[in-house]
Amino acid sequence: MIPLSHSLTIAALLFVLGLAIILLRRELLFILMGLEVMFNGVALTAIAAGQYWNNPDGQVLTIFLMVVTAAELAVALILVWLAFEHLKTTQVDMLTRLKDDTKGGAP
Amino acid sequence: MYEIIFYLTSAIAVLAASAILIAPHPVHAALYLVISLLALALLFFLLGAPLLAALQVMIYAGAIMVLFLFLIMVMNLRPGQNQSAPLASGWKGPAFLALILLLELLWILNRFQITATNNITAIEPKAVGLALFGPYLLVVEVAAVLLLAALVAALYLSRKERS
Amino acid sequence: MHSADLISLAPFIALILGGLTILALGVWPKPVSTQILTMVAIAFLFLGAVATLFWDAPHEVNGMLVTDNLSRLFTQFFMFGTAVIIILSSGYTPIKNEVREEYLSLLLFSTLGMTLLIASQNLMMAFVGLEILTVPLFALVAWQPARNGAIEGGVKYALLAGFAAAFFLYGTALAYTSAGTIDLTVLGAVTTNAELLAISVTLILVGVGFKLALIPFHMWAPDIYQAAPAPITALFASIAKVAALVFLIRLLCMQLQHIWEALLPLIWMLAVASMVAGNLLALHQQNLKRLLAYSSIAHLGYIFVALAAGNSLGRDAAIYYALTYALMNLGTFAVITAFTRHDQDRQDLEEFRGLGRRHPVLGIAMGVCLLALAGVPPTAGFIAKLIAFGAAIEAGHTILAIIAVLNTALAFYYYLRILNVFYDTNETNLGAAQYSQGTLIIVVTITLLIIAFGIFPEWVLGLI
Amino acid sequence: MSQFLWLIPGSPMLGALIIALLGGYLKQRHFSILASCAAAVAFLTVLLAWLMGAATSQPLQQTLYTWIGVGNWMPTIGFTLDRLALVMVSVVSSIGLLIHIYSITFMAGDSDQRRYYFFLNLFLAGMLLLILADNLLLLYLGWELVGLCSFALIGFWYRDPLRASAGRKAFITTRIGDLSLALGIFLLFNEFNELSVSVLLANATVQWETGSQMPILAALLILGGAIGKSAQLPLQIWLPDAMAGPSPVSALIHAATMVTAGVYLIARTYPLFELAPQVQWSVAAIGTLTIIYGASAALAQNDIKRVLAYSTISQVGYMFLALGCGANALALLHLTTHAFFKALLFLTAGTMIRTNDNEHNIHNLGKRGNHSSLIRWCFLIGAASLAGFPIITAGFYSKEAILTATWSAPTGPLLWAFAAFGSLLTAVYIFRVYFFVFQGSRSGSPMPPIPAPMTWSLSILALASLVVGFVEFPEGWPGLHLWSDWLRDELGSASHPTLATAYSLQFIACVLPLIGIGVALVLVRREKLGFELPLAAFLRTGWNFDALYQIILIRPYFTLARFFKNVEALLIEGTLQKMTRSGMTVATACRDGLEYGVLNKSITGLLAGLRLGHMRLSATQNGLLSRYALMISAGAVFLLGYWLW
Repeated sequence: MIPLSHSLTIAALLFVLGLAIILLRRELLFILMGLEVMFNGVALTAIAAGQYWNNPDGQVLTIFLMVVTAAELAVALILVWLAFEHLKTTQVDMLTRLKDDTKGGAP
Repeated sequence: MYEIIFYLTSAIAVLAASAILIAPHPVHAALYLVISLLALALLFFLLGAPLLAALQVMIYAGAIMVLFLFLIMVMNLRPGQNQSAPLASGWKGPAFLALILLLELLWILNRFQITATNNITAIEPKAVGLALFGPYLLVVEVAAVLLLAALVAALYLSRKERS
Repeated sequence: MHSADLISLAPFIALILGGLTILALGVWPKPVSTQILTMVAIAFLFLGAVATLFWDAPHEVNGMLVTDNLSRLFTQFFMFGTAVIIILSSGYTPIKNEVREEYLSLLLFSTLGMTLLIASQNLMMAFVGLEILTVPLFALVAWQPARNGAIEGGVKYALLAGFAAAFFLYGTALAYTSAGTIDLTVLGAVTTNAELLAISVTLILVGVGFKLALIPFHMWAPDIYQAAPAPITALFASIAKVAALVFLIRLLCMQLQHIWEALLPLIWMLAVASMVAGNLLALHQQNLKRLLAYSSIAHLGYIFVALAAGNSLGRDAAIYYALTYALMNLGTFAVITAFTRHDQDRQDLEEFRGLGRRHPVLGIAMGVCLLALAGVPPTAGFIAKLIAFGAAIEAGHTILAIIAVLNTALAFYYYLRILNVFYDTNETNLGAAQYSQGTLIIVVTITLLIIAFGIFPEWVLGLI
Repeated sequence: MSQFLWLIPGSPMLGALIIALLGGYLKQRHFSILASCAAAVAFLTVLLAWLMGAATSQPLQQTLYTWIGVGNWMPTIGFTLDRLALVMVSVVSSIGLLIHIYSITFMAGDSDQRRYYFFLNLFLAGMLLLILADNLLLLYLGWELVGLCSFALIGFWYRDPLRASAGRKAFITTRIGDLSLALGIFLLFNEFNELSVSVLLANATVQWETGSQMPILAALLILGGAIGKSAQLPLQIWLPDAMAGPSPVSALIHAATMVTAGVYLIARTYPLFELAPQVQWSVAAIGTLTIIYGASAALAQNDIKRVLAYSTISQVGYMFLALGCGANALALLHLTTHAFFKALLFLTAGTMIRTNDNEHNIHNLGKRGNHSSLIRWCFLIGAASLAGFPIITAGFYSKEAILTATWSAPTGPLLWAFAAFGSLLTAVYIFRVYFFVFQGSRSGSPMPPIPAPMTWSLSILALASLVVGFVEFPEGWPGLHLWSDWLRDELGSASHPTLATAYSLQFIACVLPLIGIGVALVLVRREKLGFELPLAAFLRTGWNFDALYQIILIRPYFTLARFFKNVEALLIEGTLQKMTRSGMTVATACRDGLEYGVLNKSITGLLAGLRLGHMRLSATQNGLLSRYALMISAGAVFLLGYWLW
């Protein structure tokens, strides 16, 4: 049988992989995919724990996770598309209009 | 046999996810993501969550991936605008940070006496349904509002400028 | 479902019904005027606030939501805050024509998210509440996408909020792993695997810390403050943040007290980092909206000073500070909303030069709000800081209190800098303010409330 | 009833607020009526409390509002009306009302009545607040309000620099006491985490041992506050000068009410003093010394108001003596009778001064000899009561009781001897004034009629000065013994000497005033012939206390200041003389080095450091989404790292 810690380790791997995708890839679509991978890591944690405790709460948690992800992703994707439409880019590097003016003003 | 399938599937899920990290083209990345998600669905099934396995296939691999692909398609209609960047130049720092996080998590997860195993018993869809519409009824209702809100937001953002 | 449950749920139902009604009116065959939509929205908010008055003894609905004094106080306050945001928006020229059914219903849904979040007894409910609060904001930040920076702000916020939500959820899943439940009352009683629970709460703290814009989860804040339309910035800076904060207070100070004690050193560090870095970042900032974002970060640091005390005094202080903080920011952003030009917010401090002289009421209101932010008596900001730092001293965190006081002194510099610009004799040539009567009434009301709460702090403290 | 308690301090407060805020819409003469109405409401509420049986019931309580309720810090705005407070509010509100009414005509010609009535009402509110407060914070608020109003009213005619400086003197001197009281309150709060007076005292009696250090310190600090406000030795110097204010103010604040605040404070916290017997004894000692001091100083005064001022100091000394002997109820009785007869004396004096072109000197007042019989009789009643004329006056009953109670206190006979001597002196100095002013006076020119409000207030006060004492007949006499029994539960009771001793003491107390009147007659005759009292100059200046303070405090202070100034001048001049051009350059260089090198550098360095910090941090804010996510992850790594560490 599978020890819980093994499932959790795989889940943690997925979570960190998703995080790495977000940190390393500079394109919005990749970042969204990274988010999905992170969420899947969480889902695996919840389901493995649900099996361990033998109650359905873990699965319920995962279902809500899917719902929330879907809702969030829908809006986020549209925003990405809007960025593409209006700003003609999906590169993170190009989305840096909002930032501190480091020239520094009068003291 | 069970263990072999489990670890093999896990390996596929993780490898597919790592492939996203270095995939040059969004379409490839999306396909890797599908593989990872499907592998995960199998893991869910193996961990005794048949309902979730089915939902994973339907919602993630089905609906969400279609959204991704659709968007990629829309964007690819305009050539020249959408070269995907290779790994960003300063990748070592973030990668190192992610590695530390991973180590921390692994350390934490293996520090606790929760390694005991029971036999895998499937938690039937019925039990999940009863929980969903019993104690979690309010959350279900509220989640509906969330979907509505997302719908309204998406509708507003996606329409042409009001004249 | 019992009638008591229905009474408890009434304010939430009012918000949902309000959102639905507005959506229905929006697609009505005959066009409904914007004014009527606004009035309907405010009416439902009022209904919801009135409905909270029927809550008596603390009541738990289905193990998911608890309606007690804290929920009541902040539910009412969120209703008030949202009404303020709606009134500000309807007098705000840059998006005036865009304040229609989508905008209003999204605001109401977002408010629903806040009320659910602070009343939640279950981590799942809290998470869904948090998301209902957040998802409408993605769209509200990017309202009228053609505006400068709107889309960029929206994208940044959506992606980072998702990122933070992943941490929150991972924490939830680990909490579930530790005890097999995510019901907070049960979790509070569980003692096995307490350290794993503490770690999972740490991850939740990352998720909530993002909402609170604590250092180092703060970097989105100035960009979003700058990108969003001023009334939405007001929402971000006040009630949205306070909702997350009150959830954290309920989680740590009421439900998982043993975890709170374990987390005190972390809270201590977050407090110091937020105060110092927030104030330093604000110090020479020229963009007023960004400056206020940094000052908010510092203020959250002060609130965490109170939380670092780890006693009931600290809890009360944090609650009082949260409310005061929201009021002060609502007031400040109401003034900024009033000073808008026809197409864009004024952003640079230079664009506000001398406006306090031309518009005495707005100028005085800005003065009161800024002095309250700086913590000058007799405003509520002073009492808030007094109790917060007092709590830290009582808990023996003298060094923390000293750091906090030094930071307050540092903060004086930039608040007075703003006031100085507002009352400069040279006036900007960028034209006068454009605001509605409603905005003016809001500004005056909030200013009076800030002073009243400073003189009669018990009005708030007695409600906790 | 208890829900109306707030009206007692509230209505004068409201009156003051209306006068201050809406005064612009009112005419001069309306202020007096408005203020009097406010005082009347307070008085009627007190009356109502009596009628509703507040005298026999449990203490009434009302909590209006909790100011900041966090943790143990629960400062409430709450009132308690127990018997002690009931007596005090009755005295204060009734005399306050009478003096408001008296002021209507007294101040009629003044052009600045708005300020006058504002402060008068505010004073009344502060005094009632101080009495009714159920916690020390509120008590202190009342205490300071009273002090502020006293300052403002002493210097009411502030264009006269002497009067203005009298106000300042009073303010500064009483501040010393206030500081001590504040320290006492801090100490008590620090020890018990509690502000409520009753709870605090209960805790103190349980937790503190009699005679241990803490209660002594606390009682001493409170005593300091009481001494300042009540003008006892050695902080008495402000009261004679306080007579610069209008006469009704002197009557209300500096005779009847405010100066008794110290007595009230000690009576209120007497369990603390019982825990510190040494301090309690020093209360008695201070009281005794002050009796002699005040009475002897009064003996030589020629200004009628100054006589009364020193008399007040001396009479409050009796109250302190009673407190020091544990006879709190008797102190309160004397407080009450004193309030009436002293107010009466001040008001008659004020009327005389008014009708005689601001003449204060008793010799000149006597020479003019132009006093209506009402004034004469009123002054006589007041004087008799003050002297303790046996049987018929209120002053006799209260003072006699104190004298008798003193006997059985520690070192009682000694204290008694001083107090009895003081009592003799009292009769002498007050009848000296009476004989000077009224003996041989005959109505020459027609008197200006005394207006009705003045007549009424004087008559009521005169009546009260006679009959109030009948509530407590001396020990062993037939008649009522209401007072001590009624207050015993709250204030405890003093031990009494045996009946035989008591009778002889009472006899002496009866005889002393009569002797005093006789001595006064002789004295006046001698003085009219030009024989000065021995030591008159010394006594007239109040034992030269002002000069003493001048020498031991003020002059050294100035000398020190001058010394430093000289040192500075010498040094600089000396250095200048000796300094050669090169030396000067060196010095300048050094100074520059210090000023610019250290101070300037450190300030600019700090600013630059802050600026650099700002720049560095600001540079991180580069708008790059990945960077933002990275920071969040770094935070998570850091927070998780804490758990592994």
